[in-house]
Amino acid sequence: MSVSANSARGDLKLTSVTKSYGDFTAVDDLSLTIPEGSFFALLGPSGCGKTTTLRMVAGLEEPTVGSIHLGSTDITFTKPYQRPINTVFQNYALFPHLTIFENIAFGLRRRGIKDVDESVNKVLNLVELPHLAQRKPTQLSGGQQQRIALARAIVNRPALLLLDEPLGALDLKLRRQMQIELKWIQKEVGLTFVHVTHDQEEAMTMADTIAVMNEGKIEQMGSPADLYDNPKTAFVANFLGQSNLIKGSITGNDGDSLIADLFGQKVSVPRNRSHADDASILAGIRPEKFRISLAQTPVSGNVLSGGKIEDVSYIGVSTQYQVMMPWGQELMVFEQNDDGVAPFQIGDPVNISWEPVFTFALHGDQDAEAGTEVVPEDLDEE
Amino acid sequence: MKKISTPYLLLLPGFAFLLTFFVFPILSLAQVSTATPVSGGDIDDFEQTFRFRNYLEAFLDSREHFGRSIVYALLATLIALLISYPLAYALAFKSGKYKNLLLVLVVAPFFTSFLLRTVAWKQILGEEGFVVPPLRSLGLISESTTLTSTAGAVILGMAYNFLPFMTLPLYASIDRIDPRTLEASGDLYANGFTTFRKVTLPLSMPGVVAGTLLTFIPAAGDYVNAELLGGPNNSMIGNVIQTRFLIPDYPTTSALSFMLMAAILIIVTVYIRRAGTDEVV
Amino acid sequence: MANSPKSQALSQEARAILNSKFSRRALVAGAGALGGAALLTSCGSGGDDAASTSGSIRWGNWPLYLDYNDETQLYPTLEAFTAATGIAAEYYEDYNDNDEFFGKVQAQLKLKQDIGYDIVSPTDWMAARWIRLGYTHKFDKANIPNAGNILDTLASPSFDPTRDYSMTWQGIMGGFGWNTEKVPGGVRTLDDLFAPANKGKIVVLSEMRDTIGIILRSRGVDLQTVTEDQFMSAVEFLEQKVSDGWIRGVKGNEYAEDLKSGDAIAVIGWSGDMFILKNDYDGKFDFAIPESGGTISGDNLVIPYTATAEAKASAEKLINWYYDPAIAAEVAAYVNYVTPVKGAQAEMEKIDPALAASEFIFPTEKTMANLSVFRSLTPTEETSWSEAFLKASGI
Amino acid sequence: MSSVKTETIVSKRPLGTSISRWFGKNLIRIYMFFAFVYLFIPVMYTFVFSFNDSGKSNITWQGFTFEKWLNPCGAPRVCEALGNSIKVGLLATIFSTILGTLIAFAIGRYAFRGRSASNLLIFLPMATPEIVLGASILSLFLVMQVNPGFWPIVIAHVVFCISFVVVTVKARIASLDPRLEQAAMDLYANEFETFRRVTLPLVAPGIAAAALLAFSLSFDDFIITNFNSGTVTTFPEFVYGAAARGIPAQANVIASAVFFVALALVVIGQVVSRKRKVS
Repeated sequence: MSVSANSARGDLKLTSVTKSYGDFTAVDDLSLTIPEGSFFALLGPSGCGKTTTLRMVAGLEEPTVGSIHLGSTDITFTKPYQRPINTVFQNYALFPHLTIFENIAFGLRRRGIKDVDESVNKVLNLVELPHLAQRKPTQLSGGQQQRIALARAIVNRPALLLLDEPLGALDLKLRRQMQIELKWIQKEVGLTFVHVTHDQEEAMTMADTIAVMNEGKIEQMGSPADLYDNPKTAFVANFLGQSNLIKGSITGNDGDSLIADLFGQKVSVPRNRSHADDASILAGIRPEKFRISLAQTPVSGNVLSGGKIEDVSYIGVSTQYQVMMPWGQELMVFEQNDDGVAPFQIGDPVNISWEPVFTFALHGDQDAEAGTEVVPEDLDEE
Repeated sequence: MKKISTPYLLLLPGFAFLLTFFVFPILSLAQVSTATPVSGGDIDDFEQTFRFRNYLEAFLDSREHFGRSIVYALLATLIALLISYPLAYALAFKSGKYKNLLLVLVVAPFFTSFLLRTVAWKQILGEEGFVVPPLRSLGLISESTTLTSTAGAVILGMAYNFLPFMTLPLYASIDRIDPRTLEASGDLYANGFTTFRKVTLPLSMPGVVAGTLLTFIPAAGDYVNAELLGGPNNSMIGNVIQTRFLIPDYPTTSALSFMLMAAILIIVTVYIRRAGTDEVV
Repeated sequence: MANSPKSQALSQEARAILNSKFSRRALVAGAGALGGAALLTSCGSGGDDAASTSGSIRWGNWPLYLDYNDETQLYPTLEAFTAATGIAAEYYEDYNDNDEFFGKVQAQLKLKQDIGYDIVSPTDWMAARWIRLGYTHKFDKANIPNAGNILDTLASPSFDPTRDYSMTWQGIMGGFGWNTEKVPGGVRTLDDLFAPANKGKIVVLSEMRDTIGIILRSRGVDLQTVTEDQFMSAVEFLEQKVSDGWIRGVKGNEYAEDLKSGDAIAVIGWSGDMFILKNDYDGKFDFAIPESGGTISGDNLVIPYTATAEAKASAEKLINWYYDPAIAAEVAAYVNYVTPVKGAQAEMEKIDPALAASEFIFPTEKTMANLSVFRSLTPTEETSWSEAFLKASGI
Repeated sequence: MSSVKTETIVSKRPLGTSISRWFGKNLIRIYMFFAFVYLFIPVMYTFVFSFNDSGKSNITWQGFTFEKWLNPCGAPRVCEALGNSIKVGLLATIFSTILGTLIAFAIGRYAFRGRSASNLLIFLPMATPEIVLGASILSLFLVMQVNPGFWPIVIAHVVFCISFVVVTVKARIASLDPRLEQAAMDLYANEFETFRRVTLPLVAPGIAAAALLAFSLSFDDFIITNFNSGTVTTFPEFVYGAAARGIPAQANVIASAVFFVALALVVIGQVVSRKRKVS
């Protein structure tokens, strides 16, 4: 059989893609370009539309509206087997009736390649499981199955490799190890990887570029550091790591900075880190950027005073504090246990301070809790 | 377009076959059910008169047999369930490495001819079989008490003959239960019986539904067990249909057949609703 | 073995086959005789190797109703027929019940489609139905010169006064059978049958005319003139006995099996079966014609009108063959029913004098006087009476 | 683990209690044993009486003989009947498995208008008493001017076997992970190849089970066969007909032999599939 679009290479481009099931819109007017050779992650909670997006790229679903291009080839309506795209499925989907060898050779044989031994053995060596070639999938551990699923996909040298929550079924330690291996393999074979996950840590470890999806739309896209340091929405700020978001309003200017009023206390926000378009804002600071000092101690930078320690959790590398502010909001503070200062006690009156440059400002009419309540563990969004 | 037509293409040959050899004959049977003998004609002359009273008359004449068929079939189903459930449970959870062997043994008796096995029961339970003489000499049953030619023999015979239809679906659904859910139930303060009632039984319900249906339906229409193991006071509706068909009394047998089908369908529908599963078998 | 001169029609081969036959008693002793049927097809007489045959016929008969040799697995008289005439015969023992057989072939007969048989053996009343419905061929008597051998008593039944459509195969006496160990006093009256000790172990025939006929005769009713009221009253009697649990079964041929297994100890049964049981089990079973009178009926050879002209002619030759007294005696020695052929008794003398004296096969005038034939019923009577009988028997 | 400990601690428990505890623990195994005894009584009876040195009737024990086993076709027509049953069974199995599997795929795999009506049509033959089915099919053949006989039996058997095939195969299809087929499509297998290389091999055990079920239903059917057989006799018909006049011991021989052959086939199948799994 011929794979008509197999020769297609280049960037993956989604243009205004929408997928609806009756009244429900799973993917809403999504446009996206994934550069060739990149490791791209689609990150979002269950039901955000990331898997649907992936399935449309794979050809397992057809978009209701919009088009998908690989390089200059339109693949919107081509069959899965006509696309130079392979997928590592969520539960691996290894063929239980075939040996590992035949599982890996499956795609090669379908493309009419007669001599598959060399390619299969090579890729088995790459995933370091050459001794399992004659086993059946059920005789393998979860980690081994995952590597075989990967091998089965990359042996075809696809233009694009899709990974659908590939590490979801693995335990934490194995997952870490696999994350590193995947990244290494991606560099080794030089393919474009599109990785769908709900696990922000996994996405940040592996991807060059992350697109955070929520309710069928991309909230923000960028490098992991970008997304973390300078989130543009409350959802991204909360879903990717933790954030303290404090309601306030812009009251003035000071050179490159804006002056914001947070419940009567003035702080400065770098102008280029403000994503608000009117006076009402949510001022955001990551918990590890905060510093705590006893109320009498003088401090520099942005200061919020009048706090009181509500709770202390010692977790080895750092100590986490819950600080109750005068306006009734609890702020989260992570302090590194590196300066020998004795930990604060519950009930201590404290001030909170930080370098103004770490402040970001978000549009004020958002839900400050967006992205915090999603339970990332219930994966399946079939 | 292609996606829509595929299932119809797949259905086509089978349904064409069923339409020709099942639906059409059943409809022509329906047509015969309202016919009447030609007046002055001979024994096998009937004409269509749309006499729906045939149904009422057939029912009134055979209401005892209908009642017997339903009661016998229900009891046979219940007995088969009582025998099969622990058996299926033991096969699924307590048979260890002999599971497959035991499963084969459950099915194996049914490779021996159904009629021969029924005749075997007739001999075993008969007057000079292995059961009656010892019971008589021990004084447990009187000289005139018999085991065959009784309702009990018919019911037991049906329970026996349709047992695999009960055991296999039960086994299939019990085998699917994760034993950890049973452990969890024990962990959550349920004793053995409560665990069974609240966890095992609900989880095996699809098997219970399928098994009881597959046993009840053939039992309700059966006549071989009643003929071989029963007496003249144990005739079921199947015996009536069988005998009257040969007389030949086609209108009555057709009407009885339709009422039997309807009764089965009603019972099955109510039962499926009650059991709360839409899965038809 | 008597080596008697056979009919002129017998060829050398037929003679050879017949000479190797066993007497009925020898057969009985030999055991292993089975509910048998032919493997004639395997003997090259399947009909398609026409080289040595001139036509073929398919004969559907009751089980155990034709002489059979266990050793060779052949029907000696039928083999002889084929040898003599070149007509191959397929013999089926699948006529188990009059109603069942009619039910199976009725629709085909009505549509004039081949029913798969060229000659069959319905009982009198069923033969009457076939003839009445026009489902039988009229004989070409020229092919049946032996037709004149039929016993006078059987020569003109009401359903076929000139025997143009049917010839009796065997006569059957209906009476009482019992287990002599369990019922040492024997059964000679209806009261004997329904003695308290027999309760629950009585089996009666599903042939209405025999069971109800015997009840009727115990009440002094003439079966030739029986009225609807008389009939229905007898049916009520039976119905009461059934619902009170006296009767274990209302059955066809199975009653003999019930006697053997001990499930039945007293029955209304048929003479030939009981004779065989009596012999097989050394007197453990016995048979008697009721004191108040028994029934007699016949099974008849008829040719379905779906048979081809060629098959019809062959069937007529077959009927003629079995109306040869010597052949009839051979059959009677095996089946032990009343033979309908004049002169068979004389032939039987040559085979087995004891059998020639048997009341079962050659009933005396006195015995015959105590047996009567159930009158022909109109279609309406047939329907309503058999319906009432079925109801009484639990259907 | 803990139960082992408890047992050592309570080793002085009175004997009666230990026995009742043993029974409590093994009750279900004891039950299973008795269930198997119940299942096998008639089979044992049939087997034992295949050695009966009986005449034409096999009701009372007459003495032991191997003769019937040495000459299983000794009873007239019994082997012919067995041959017919096997032929009918094989043909009915082939046709009903093919037709039923197609239907099962349609119903199990696609959402389409009329799906629930299709389910009903599949259920109806199972809810139809055999006697009704047998009688109505016969009347059709007569209208069509087809004589009862070999092919009518096959067709009638296919009618009631289809439903059982559909139900069995459908269950297997329902338990099939759709991602496996998607994976195949993803790996360059077109629709046909996906079916041939992935779907079919995975559903095959279900189809095999369905075929086995169809064969055993067909092989053992009496009621429907009796209506449509004409002059052809199947093994169950032979037994039924013989039951009136005495069932020859050869029928027991054949039934027992069928039992052992089936048992052997299934056991061999199990062993082979296990070996294949291990290697």
